[in-house]
Amino acid sequence: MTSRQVFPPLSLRATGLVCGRGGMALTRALDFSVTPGRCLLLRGANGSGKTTLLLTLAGIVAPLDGVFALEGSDAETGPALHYCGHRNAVKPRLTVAENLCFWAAVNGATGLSIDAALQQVGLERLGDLDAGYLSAGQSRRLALARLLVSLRPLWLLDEPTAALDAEGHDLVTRLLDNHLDMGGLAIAATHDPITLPDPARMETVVLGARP
Amino acid sequence: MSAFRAMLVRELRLARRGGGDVLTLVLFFIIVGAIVPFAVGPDRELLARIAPGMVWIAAFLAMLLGLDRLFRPDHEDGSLILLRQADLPLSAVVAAKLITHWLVSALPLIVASPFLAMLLAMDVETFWRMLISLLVGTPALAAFGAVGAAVTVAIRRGGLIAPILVAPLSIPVLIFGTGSISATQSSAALLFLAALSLMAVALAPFAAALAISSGED
Amino acid sequence: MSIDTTPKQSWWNRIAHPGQFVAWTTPLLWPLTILTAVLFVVGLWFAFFNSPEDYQMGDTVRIMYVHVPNAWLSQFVYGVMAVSALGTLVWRHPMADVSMKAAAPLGALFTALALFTGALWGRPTWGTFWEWDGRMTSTLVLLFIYLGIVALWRAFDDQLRAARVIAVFTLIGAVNIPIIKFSVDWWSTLHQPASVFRADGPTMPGSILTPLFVMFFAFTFLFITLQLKAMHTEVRRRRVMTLQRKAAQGSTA
Amino acid sequence: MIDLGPHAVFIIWAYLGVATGVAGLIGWTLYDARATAKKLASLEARRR
Repeated sequence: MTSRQVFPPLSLRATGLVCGRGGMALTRALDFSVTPGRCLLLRGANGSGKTTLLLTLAGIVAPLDGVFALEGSDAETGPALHYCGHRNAVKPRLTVAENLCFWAAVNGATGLSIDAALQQVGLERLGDLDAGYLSAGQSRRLALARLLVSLRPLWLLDEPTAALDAEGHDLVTRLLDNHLDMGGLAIAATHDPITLPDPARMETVVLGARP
Repeated sequence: MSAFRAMLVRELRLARRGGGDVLTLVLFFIIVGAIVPFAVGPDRELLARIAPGMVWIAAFLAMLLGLDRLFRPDHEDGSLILLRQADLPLSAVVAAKLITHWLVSALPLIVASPFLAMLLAMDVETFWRMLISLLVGTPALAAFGAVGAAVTVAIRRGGLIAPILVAPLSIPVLIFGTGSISATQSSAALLFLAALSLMAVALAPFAAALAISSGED
Repeated sequence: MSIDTTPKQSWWNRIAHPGQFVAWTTPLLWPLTILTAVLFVVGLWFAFFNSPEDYQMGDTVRIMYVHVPNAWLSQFVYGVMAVSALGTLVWRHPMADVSMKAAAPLGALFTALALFTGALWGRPTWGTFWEWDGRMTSTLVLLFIYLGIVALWRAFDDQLRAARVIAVFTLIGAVNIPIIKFSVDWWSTLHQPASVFRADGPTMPGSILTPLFVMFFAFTFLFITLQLKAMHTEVRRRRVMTLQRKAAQGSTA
Repeated sequence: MIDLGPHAVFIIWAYLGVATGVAGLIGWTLYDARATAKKLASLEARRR
């Protein structure tokens, strides 16, 4: 693997995983495994269970059937995943920097510094602006910056490129690529295609074709 | 420990910039107390007799009013899901919110209670006993409130249901609260109140955390 | 909302432009401050050194010199807010929003001072700090309305949309104040007849009236000065908000 | 000071209260004015 190996060798394995809400199955039995440095792309129409699958993997929603596990992670290092949903978890009355500082402190400041993270997502000049003034795209960038300030091996991204402009797409691709270089894993649900420089790292699973 | 402190700092900062929440709660507390004479008539002996009960009911309702601000904003902007992946356990998150909730809703009421006592023609000894009983009793109200808010956070119209859930749980607090103000055997009531508060504050974070994590959204 | 809609630049439209208003009124600030200070000095001198005590109330009548001006101001400031509310709703005058927002906390404080001095005046005369008498109670309700408006201003994020909504509430409040006053008077029996502005003119000798009027004007000019200063700050605060919004748009990297 | 009669304490308290209230109001107005002006200046400087 690359020289900048950061994460321990983890891999996510799911066997016969059926996800659903309120007892109603949304996905067929899924079997997949994501090894370090690889990304799983979830495609499928709206309501095909992409978000529910991500919530299940994040441990928010209990799976209806089957099992999934993050092999190689020892429990006491704390949670090993970042979940980035549709909502950006940004407090309008706090400034951009305060929002990020909070998440760095709460998730463990193991990643980039606040300014470096803001620099990465192109919000460096808005540090002390109230987050309420940010546009949808800028709030999305702030949410992405949250992933950078604390290093977690597994990224669960639910439409990361939502509300982002073309330049934002390159940003997501760059961050994802960088994360995979560091030996991390990622599962991204998205509609518009994400093309990594090295397509071999990307697998696609189409949801929605229920048995 | 720094995660817990960061949580407290954020909650207090949000409360301070939260657009007049504290002022609203104190105003509600004073108004509920101040309208009693309009309903009951301005004569002083009657007012003095019912004053302790009125102050407790006003504090009780004001704290129920402040419940919606506890978890709902975090639920709506997605922070609650992320806080479940934070370095600190969810019960610590709830504990930080409980402390801030008490500081933002109960403490301002206690600071404003002298004005209400004056309006309701309360004499000085009763006033001091009331102050102590409020100080000792409001943590229990805050704790039960936190549990009620956590249980109803996922429900869309939860804000209306939380008070109904919390009111029955808080009746003992009300009984011992007003009991500890009345002259007779007030020290026993105060001890019961303190015990109630300690128990509620100790258990609430875990119960609320369980409620939040089991309420899948 | 375009400000200068009408072709001819009447002064009404010209002060509508915030920058213009600030430029015109800034030179007024210092003279007003000096006038207020002078009035206060003269008033206090009259109040303490040059007026006899009242034949009934003795020296406590001196509390009246601060109580009555504050009670009057609590009504006057609400009048200013109501007129500004009309300005906001009917003529969409931007400076009306600013003056309404600036006046609210001032009115709240003057009402609170009226209640405070009223309570202290009540102690020797009625024997208790607080007595549910008609005028004191309606002043208390007025204070609740003021604090409600202050809380309302703080609760809104978008100040422009807030101005119109709060203007509606201010007008509703203005309509309700006489109703509250009447119902409270009816409700309370213990009530001191209004001794200053009674139909047959003031019942007090000239020597007590002069300090009262001087203090009265002192407090009124104090309000006007603070109102202007607060309006200037509010204009700048809105400029800060627009600049912050521009800063967010300007730098989309 | 001249003799303020039996209820002097209430008179003094009344004037003291009003004095602190007015001083507080003036102080807050000036503080708010200066803070907003400073923030405006920094924003104006940054924009140019």
